[in-house]
Amino acid sequence: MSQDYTLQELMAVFIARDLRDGEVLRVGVAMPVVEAAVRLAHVMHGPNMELIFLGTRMNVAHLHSLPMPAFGWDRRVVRWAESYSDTGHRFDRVKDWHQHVFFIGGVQVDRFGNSNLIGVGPDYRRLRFRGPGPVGTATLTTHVGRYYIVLNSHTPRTLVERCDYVSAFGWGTGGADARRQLGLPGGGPKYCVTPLCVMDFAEGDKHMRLHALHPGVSQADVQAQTGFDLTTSQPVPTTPQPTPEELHVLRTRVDLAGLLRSTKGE
Amino acid sequence: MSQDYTLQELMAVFIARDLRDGEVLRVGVAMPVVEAAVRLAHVMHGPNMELIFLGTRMNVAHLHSLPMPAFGWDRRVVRWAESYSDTGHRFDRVKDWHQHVFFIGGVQVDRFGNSNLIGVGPDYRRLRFRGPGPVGTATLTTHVGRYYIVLNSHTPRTLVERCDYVSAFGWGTGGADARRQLGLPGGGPKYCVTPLCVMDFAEGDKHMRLHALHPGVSQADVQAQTGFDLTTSQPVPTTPQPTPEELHVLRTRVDLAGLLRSTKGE
Amino acid sequence: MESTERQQRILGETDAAAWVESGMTIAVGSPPPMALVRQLIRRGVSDLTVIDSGLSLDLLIAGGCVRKVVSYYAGGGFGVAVAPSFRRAVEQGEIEVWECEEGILATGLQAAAQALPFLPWRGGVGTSLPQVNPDLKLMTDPIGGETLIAVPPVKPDVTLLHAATADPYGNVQHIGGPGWLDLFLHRAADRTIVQVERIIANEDTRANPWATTIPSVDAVVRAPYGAHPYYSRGFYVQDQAHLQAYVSAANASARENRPDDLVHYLATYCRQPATHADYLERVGIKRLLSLYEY
Amino acid sequence: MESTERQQRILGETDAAAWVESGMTIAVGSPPPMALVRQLIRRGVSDLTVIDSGLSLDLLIAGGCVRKVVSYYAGGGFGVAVAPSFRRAVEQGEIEVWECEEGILATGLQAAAQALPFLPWRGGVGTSLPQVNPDLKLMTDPIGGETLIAVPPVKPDVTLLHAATADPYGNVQHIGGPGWLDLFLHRAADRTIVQVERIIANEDTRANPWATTIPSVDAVVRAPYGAHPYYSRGFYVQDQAHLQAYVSAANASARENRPDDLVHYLATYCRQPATHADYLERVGIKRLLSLYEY
Repeated sequence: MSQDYTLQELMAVFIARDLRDGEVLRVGVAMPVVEAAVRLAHVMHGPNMELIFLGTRMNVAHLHSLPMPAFGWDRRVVRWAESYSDTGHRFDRVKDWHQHVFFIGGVQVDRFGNSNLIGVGPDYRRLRFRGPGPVGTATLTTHVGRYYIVLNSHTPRTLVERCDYVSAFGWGTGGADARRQLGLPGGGPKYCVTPLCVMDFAEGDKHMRLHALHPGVSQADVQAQTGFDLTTSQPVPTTPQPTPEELHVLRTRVDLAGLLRSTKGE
Repeated sequence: MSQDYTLQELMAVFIARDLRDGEVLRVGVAMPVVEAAVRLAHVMHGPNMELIFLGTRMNVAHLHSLPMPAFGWDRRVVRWAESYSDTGHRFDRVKDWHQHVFFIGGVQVDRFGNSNLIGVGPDYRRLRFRGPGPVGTATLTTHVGRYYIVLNSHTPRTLVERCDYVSAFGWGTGGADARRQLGLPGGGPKYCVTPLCVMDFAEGDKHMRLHALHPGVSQADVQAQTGFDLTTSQPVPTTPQPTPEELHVLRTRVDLAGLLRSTKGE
Repeated sequence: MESTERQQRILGETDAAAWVESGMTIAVGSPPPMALVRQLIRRGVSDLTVIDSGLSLDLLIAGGCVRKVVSYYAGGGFGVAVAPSFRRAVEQGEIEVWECEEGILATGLQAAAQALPFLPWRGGVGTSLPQVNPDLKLMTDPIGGETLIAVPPVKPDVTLLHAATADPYGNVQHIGGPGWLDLFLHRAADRTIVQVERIIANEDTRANPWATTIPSVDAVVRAPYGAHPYYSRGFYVQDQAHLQAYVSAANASARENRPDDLVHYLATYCRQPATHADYLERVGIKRLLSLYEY
Repeated sequence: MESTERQQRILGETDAAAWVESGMTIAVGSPPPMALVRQLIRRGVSDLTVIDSGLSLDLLIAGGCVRKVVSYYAGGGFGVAVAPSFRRAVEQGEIEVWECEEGILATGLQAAAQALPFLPWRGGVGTSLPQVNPDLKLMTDPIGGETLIAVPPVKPDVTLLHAATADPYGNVQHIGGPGWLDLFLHRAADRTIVQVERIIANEDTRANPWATTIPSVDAVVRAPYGAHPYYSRGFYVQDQAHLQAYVSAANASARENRPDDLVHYLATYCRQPATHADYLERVGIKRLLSLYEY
């Protein structure tokens, strides 16, 4: 393949296109693909989006460039604020989160979109791998209108049959009413976006299934790297390629330092 | 009698003397005697007191005068703020209220210091007299270190055997552990201050009893105006008179408009 | 809502007040957004459940808008122990009261804001509140076994607030802090309308984002002197004479069954003026200018 | 405490850090008050239960201060998925984890602040959290019968924060807002110590009281550049090179069992400098001045 965009750019553009104007986008730390995607959507087609980074709320559609931070914490992000999310009471208007969109990673993600940031190993007191912890994902995934699972790697260790621990409930053990039965008001995970493909959740049983294959990736490639049987709705389309305009905006107004270009696509 | 202070001034001075430096004083609306008392205490002996009025927190010991407001709501009070109490989350650090002091009135107050601001009449759906409602008194009296019941009138209709409704729990049906049994962490009412006298609560059964008689008032006068039997610890002293200094400070630094002087003492 | 520009949220007072329909639950902040309150009376909205305190509540009752009051305080401040129309209407059984208390109300509003079916509160344990309001349920805490009050969500359809300023996108800033429960009332509500003394530029908001007390409210209404006869911190103080006139009229109607003055007040100040500006003209610019803060 | 003058609350860094005794529960805000954190390591405080996230937590663990972590996030930001010393110590079973999550932690802190024996929260229902942390109890809500998590109070003995400024009486103001959970950590704590870049006059506080993010903290410590190697909004950005050096040393110790660099880091930056000023001298003024915000 000879496309001149990277996988990370492809992923960012896919996510950006799926975000709608007027939505509130909540982004945590250390997710450069997502940081780029929400900015791209905001300047491309989301003048009424609100971005929530690190407890600040902003709309920056009027700015020519929205550079990504080298790291997420200091004043270079919060300078854009119009307000602090609930004046330091970050969980005070949860009821409105049905308009909010969130993004989550995972040490493990299972076939029903449950996510594990706690750790790996059968004995919680003696984990083989200790993860970073749930951050705010249990609460956010409970309430937001929908969320995206975004992974940096697609391997059988990451995409597993069943999470050793669940720190964010996706569709549990399956079924379209799995969340309603537990009283979780949020809409659950919509897509799982990885370096190989995009997956969604089947309407009936909410099993993860192939939605789109990144250019040059086959269904067999994905299955070989996935720890559970992927159902599919054949034929699986190819993930839409970024347009020249999208790449131009992404590179000249968002990802000025080239974080997403640092490794080119295969 | 020929004292040149009013009953309201006497009451304010009594309360002011009982407040200790370092305490946090929470004052609601429409209690001029209390408004004066906390200011007087603050300038006389309380440089570390904090005053909480209408959601603002202040220390104004450095000011020459702390005039009382004609009404409590506008900027003329909040101009003194150092902060807003819990940034608009007024019940967020309740655990610290053991250092706080509060003041409460009542449509009815009963022999155990329970207070009723709801109304009078046997049928809640058809009250004979509808009161203003509990304001924040149920919460504040539950948690503050101690509080004062301050009444504008002392009659058998106000001081009753048993409140028709209880909107702030004092000592319930009596007993030193009445509050502990309910899990109420606050210290309960300390004094009930009226235009006739000061009453406290007996150590054992927490029955209201005479603590001090205002000058010129007899025990019989009080009992005649009280709807329950007042226990006493004889002999009942006279409420200490304001010193010239207290009156001077009260009149020249606090009650500049003479709200408490508008009716002279008998 | 695809659009190429960020959409403003400035609404005319009539359009904004039209969000409130008869039968709804509304919350009114502090100081009360009187321009909007008067609009409701003028429109003849009825059967409201109202979360409000003080004399704006009283006026809504006098104006015939109210079926039920979520009540924690219906006094009138200095000199008015109980709001007169509230008192009369409750004693006559004309309106229903959902009896609560400030901490309990804040808890119920917080439960609504946090999408929780209840929140526990201690204040009120031992009182008559759970008896007179059966929606407040005594519960045993599942960890320590203590007795608490389970407060259900209190959820306004529309919350109406008054503030100093807002930008065109609904970022509200106060001078001298938001009132009593304003932030709770906003967070719990489906929609919030804020009337302001001034609309400011979005750049002014960004100059001090911490000063944004409420972000992204649903509608902003420009209403200079809009809290009159109440105060608006940073702008003017309360008009005591006007309030006193209202209280006298309401008292005469409630206690002495002489409703003429109250009917006249409602006609003059609420029903006849077609706009807020018309109301201000009746009050008179000299009176308004006399209400300076210091 | 009778006195004729209002008492100041400014404390030296050593006196303030001495409030923390071995075995206590402490909370550390964001950005972490590194001057105080380094003091704790220098004093050899041990057996702490720590509510903290990120690399300040990691340093406290590496410094041997920690017995238990109230943990919701122990990543290191970009490029460091899991804080290395935290990961090693947990995998080795050397420290205990009270597993939670940001919303659950905020709820537990709120319960402590409100003197409640529990508060309910929905986030976490359906997850493994109630299994791996038995203090989180599933409960049935007494009003609607829904399943929620009952979160017990989380109560620090001492909370340590970093902020932009405070006046001598403990009124704290931030630039760019307080961190993550700072306000929750303060409200829940028995005592709060705030280190600040600058001490300001009380008159400056009064000039903008809404900017007071935390009133009346128990102690104020002057610590210019006190958050280094972290950012302090309004003053300086993060020192990525310094943090990277720490992460490399901690990784070498944790993953490759080569503890020399970490021992050296702890000695050089935490144990040997007698004061925060001595630490800054080791970092060097040129490095510090290079960390300007824009």
